[in-house]
Amino acid sequence: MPGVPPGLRGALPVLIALPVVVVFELLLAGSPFATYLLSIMGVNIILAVSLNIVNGMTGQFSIGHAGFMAVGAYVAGVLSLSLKEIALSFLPVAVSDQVFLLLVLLLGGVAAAVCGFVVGLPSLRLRGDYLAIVTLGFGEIIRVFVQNTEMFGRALGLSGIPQTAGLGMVGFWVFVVVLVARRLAGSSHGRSLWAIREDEVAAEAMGVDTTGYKVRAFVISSFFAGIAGGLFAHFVPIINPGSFTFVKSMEVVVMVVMGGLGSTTGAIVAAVFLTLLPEALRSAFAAMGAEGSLAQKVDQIRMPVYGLLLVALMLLRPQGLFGTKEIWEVLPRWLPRRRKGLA
Amino acid sequence: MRRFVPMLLAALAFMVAGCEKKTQPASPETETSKQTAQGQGGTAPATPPVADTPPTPASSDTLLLGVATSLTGGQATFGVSTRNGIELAIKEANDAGGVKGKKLAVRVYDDQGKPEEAAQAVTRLINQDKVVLILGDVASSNSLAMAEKAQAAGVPMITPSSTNPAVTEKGDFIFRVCFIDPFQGFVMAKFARENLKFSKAAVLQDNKSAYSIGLTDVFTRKFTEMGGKITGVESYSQGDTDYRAQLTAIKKAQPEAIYVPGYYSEVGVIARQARELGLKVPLLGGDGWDSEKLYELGGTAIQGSYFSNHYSPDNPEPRIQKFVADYKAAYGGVPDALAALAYDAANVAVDALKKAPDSSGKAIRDAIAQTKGFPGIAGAITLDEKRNAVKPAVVLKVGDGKSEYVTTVNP
Amino acid sequence: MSSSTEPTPQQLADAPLLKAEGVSITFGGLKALTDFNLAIRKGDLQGLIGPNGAGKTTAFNVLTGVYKPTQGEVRVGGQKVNTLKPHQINHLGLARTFQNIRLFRALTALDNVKVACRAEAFSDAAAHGVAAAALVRGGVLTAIAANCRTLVLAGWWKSLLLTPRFQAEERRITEQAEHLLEVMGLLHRRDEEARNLPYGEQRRLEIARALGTQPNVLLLDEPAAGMNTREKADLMVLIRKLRDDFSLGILVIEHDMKLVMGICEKITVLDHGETIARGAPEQVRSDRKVIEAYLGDSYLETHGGAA
Amino acid sequence: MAQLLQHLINGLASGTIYALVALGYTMVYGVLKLINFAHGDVMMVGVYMGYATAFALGKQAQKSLWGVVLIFLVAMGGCALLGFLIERFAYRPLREKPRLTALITAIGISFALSYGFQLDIGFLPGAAPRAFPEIIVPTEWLIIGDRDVVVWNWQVMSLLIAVGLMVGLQYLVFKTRFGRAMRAVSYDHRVAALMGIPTDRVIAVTFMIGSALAAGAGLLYAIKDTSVSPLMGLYVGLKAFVAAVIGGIGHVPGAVVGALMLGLVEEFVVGYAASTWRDAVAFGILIIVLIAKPGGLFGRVAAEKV
Repeated sequence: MPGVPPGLRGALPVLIALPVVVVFELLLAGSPFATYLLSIMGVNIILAVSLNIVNGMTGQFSIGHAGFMAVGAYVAGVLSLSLKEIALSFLPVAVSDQVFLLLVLLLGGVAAAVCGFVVGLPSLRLRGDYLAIVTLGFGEIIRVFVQNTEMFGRALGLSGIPQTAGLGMVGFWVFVVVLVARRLAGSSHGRSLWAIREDEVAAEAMGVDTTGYKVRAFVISSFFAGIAGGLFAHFVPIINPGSFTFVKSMEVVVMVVMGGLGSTTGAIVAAVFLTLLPEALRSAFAAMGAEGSLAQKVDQIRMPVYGLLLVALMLLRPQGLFGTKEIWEVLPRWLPRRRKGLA
Repeated sequence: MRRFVPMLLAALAFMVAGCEKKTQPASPETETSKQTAQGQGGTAPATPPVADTPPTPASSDTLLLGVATSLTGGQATFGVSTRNGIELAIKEANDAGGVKGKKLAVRVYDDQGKPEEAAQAVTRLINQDKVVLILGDVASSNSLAMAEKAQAAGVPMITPSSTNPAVTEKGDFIFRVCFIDPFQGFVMAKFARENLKFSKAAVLQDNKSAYSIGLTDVFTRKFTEMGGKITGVESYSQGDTDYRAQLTAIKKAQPEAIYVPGYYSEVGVIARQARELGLKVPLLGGDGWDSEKLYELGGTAIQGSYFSNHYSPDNPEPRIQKFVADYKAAYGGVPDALAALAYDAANVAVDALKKAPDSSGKAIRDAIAQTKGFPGIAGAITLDEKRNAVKPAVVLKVGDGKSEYVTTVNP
Repeated sequence: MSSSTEPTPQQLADAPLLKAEGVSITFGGLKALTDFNLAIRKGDLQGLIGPNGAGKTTAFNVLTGVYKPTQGEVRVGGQKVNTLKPHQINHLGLARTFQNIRLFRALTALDNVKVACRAEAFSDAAAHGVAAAALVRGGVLTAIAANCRTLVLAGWWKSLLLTPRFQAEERRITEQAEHLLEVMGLLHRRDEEARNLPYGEQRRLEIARALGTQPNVLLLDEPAAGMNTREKADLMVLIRKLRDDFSLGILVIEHDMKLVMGICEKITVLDHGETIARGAPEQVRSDRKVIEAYLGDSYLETHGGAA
Repeated sequence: MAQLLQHLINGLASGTIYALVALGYTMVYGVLKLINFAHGDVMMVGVYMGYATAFALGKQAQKSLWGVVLIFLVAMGGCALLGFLIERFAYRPLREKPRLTALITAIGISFALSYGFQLDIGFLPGAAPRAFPEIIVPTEWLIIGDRDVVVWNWQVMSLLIAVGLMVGLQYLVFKTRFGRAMRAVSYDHRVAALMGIPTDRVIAVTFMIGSALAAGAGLLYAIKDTSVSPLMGLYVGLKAFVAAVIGGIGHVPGAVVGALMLGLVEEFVVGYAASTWRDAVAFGILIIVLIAKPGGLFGRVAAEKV
């Protein structure tokens, strides 16, 4: 961003983005389906981008992201259930609801971040697949815990959470996580993370506190996973353990890898694509003989097809959509190119 | 940073000071409508959006019904039965000339047994496909998710087999054609205590299914109230196939019966393993048992066990026999309770569509609410003011390849 | 960090930048390094030689904290570092290159160096010290506290808010990195991925990266390996230049006698982990033990068996 | 006391099944350093193959010895083929690529198989579980007291088979020429190729063996728990994987020990503590083991050469 006074540069994206999300929200207020789909998409983007900070940038292989999401979702959910009937006297209800939402989201995020820290600690000793399986195990433990806790609604799940998370809020957090990821990547801290991914020993020898950075990567990423969970809990009518299984974690990992490890924009594109894919298949199948007797079976075919598409995509583009690069680095030359490592 | 923290605290204090009860009443309808208003960005006015957005049918000569149920995932087998039941009902309705000269069409979406998918499917059905009415799901948590959306959009919804009371409490557009957990739990407790004269029972519940937990709670409470003793509650998770550990633990307490409020997919195997471990006492269960697969999975082991159900497929009534025959012809195999209930739900819907003056959400809702003594396969359906079906339950005894009717328990 | 052996300013002043006293390390039964002594002061340019498997690289790893010495102590800038982590030792002013090149392969040459020139290296170091120490003590809560503190101290929030100060910092880092690339004659490779650089340039990039951490002592592990005579000649000049321009103490591991003899004022000879000779090049060259150790090795070939 | 004994037996029984599946995981990982997430689903497919064969044979034949042998052969052969195809078309093209990509294809295949078999279209079985025919007529092998403790013939059988296979694998890996090739490949398949080892063939064969093992394990599993369903692979696969990691993935006896351990722990947690916490405990143990020994019980993490 040339020609922008440095003082403003920090705030500029905020100033641009906030009106955009608000406009978005107003435009789509009329069509719940689009709103819902976009919200799910937003949550997936947050998950993918945040997981990318650990898996992509730091090269630590974590597959327990759904666990952190669950923590955020349930903490935030329980909190706003208890705050449901309360409003701020000096604000209109709608606004005060948003204030509370922001509050519980943050709390949920912090709770998830603490868990992230606890899970991050093993990463000081474990490598590769062993770390992976530990994160997976953690995710499952969280699920079992929720399933056995009366407060969390056990198997039935938690319903009646005020549906206060509009597109605006989701969009805002999407924007925040992307901003954080990009600026991290551009900062010396981000470079330290890259360094750890590339060669831990060398990084350590060059004065990078590898253990510290790894843990902090976990903390940040799980914080946003928690936020994603919190948002999820505030526009999906009911959250139950079935939504946070390791299959969910896998979906997020798939997004990250498909986007290209370390590529924030890649993660975003992959998240968007993989969220729309099932709906697209649905439309496609509905289009061909919707009410035929086949149509009843059609919707079942989506998931197997989804699986096969994954295989095909990885075979076609093993390095992910953009490799480790960002989208503008792989776009055609005539577009103004930007140097890697600048936010 | 140093100055930042106190400021934050101050702000918090201010907010806490400013807290107060929300002014408007929290009756389900306004509550949910307000929520959706928020859901759409806190911008829409806090009035029920029911009136101002009447869903219009897909096209003039067909009425489109929406179904969302789990066709894949852990509960797929129940979803498939549900789908078949509905499909059959609609086919028959169309053969009978449809509704007011219009053909009926169903659009079935898979929710993979996940609430968020269910909500997504329903939102799509309502807003993209413009269905006039929604049927589904089996699992209560999914139905709850769907109910929220349907209620908000003012599209009536009938759940065939979600037995959790909370579902219909979501609002006045949500109906159900089956009895609810508390009643079913009570039925089996009563039967075990009074007919079978059991005084010691153990419970083996499916910890992954709210349905199973719900039944367990009621059964244990009622059974102890009636002077029985629960020797212990063990749990498994849907999808397990080895229950020996639980059964070995149960065996120690030497109960006279084991209450297994799970789904047939597990119960059959449980029975086999119980016998294998030398547990000869009968198993007791609920409508989740009902499927001909039960006899295949349970073999001789399951024989002599009892379960409460919505109907008995060998009820001589011609109406029922016809249904069973048609279903066999169409899908091969005796329809299970889920299929029967789905069939009923679909028929109630068709009936309501016939009665309703127009196909607006409100009109159909009122028509459904009128349903009285509707001759369903699974007993006559009368909807009470809570929009739940009030109907008797039957208790069946598992025999060889089929189960005999034992008794009927009225609410 | 280890507050027990906090040296007085006076000591710090006249202590050698890097000092190893009676350092030994054993893997299982094997004695990889026995009673190793070394002192490097500002402006020194020393060599560490010995036949293959003599324990040269092991010595490097002990000095830089990759291995913990089983006996003896290592002092950097007068401070005992036996228990410290490599990055903490690095913060005290000790940098190294690797025998088997260990660049951040997927990063550009510039970023490789920028990783080394960390922002506010010292508050960073301090903060990380706190976190690490807390972790060592094992208290999760203390560790959490330390971590939050680190997030603040290490200025992550600055990078997120993109404060003017942070931008200035980034600019400084970039300039510094570019300067180093220039010194090592790599500026034309600025935006190339490290893995695509030719071998010789990769070695030089490693040196540039090491310099990025603003060290007082630089350890070079076979910097000339795989270079041809011309490149080696240039390298000799370069190393001297670095020593003077950055006022470093340099310790070189090298097989090539000519190079070592050419540039080093003082040479330590290792064989089977034992120090068999130490002194000026000509002393070492004429030392019996050394010749024995090298018998039939490149040394005799290059010097026609002179003894 | 009797109860304890019964739990012990049950635990061992399920442990041995985990072990057989875990062996497959461990072999493939050892050679390819790839977590083959589709392994469990390959097992599931194998079981359905056996199921189909059993029906083709009919009630009598399927119980006869040769019938049983045939069933096992068909299932294992079929899975070997399936494994070969998966390796050839989904993994081999990605061998030189970052390992994560292969992992994703593995997940993709896992989805395709486990969801695909839930369809009730064509030959696909549909979601509902089926009762697996009693191809091995269960008979009490040992009865203590008034059926206080019962040991069944198939429990003994599967234990013997598991141990036998473990010994066999151990021999294969450490005593045979092929085993040497395997180890060479697992150490560094590029160098191995340079040494004239037909890397592709070795990996393919390893995959086929692993898949065949999975099928065998699956059949024993189906005999034990008398049912087969499309999702069985998911649950068993995950548990087996955990077992393999506990034992130190890539380490054959380790996998078996880990699996038996897991089986027993689960059994006793359910039997004596809260059955609802079974999985949590299983994973808790996994985590504790890994934090205590980052390479699993028997595996060791290769120290990086600096």
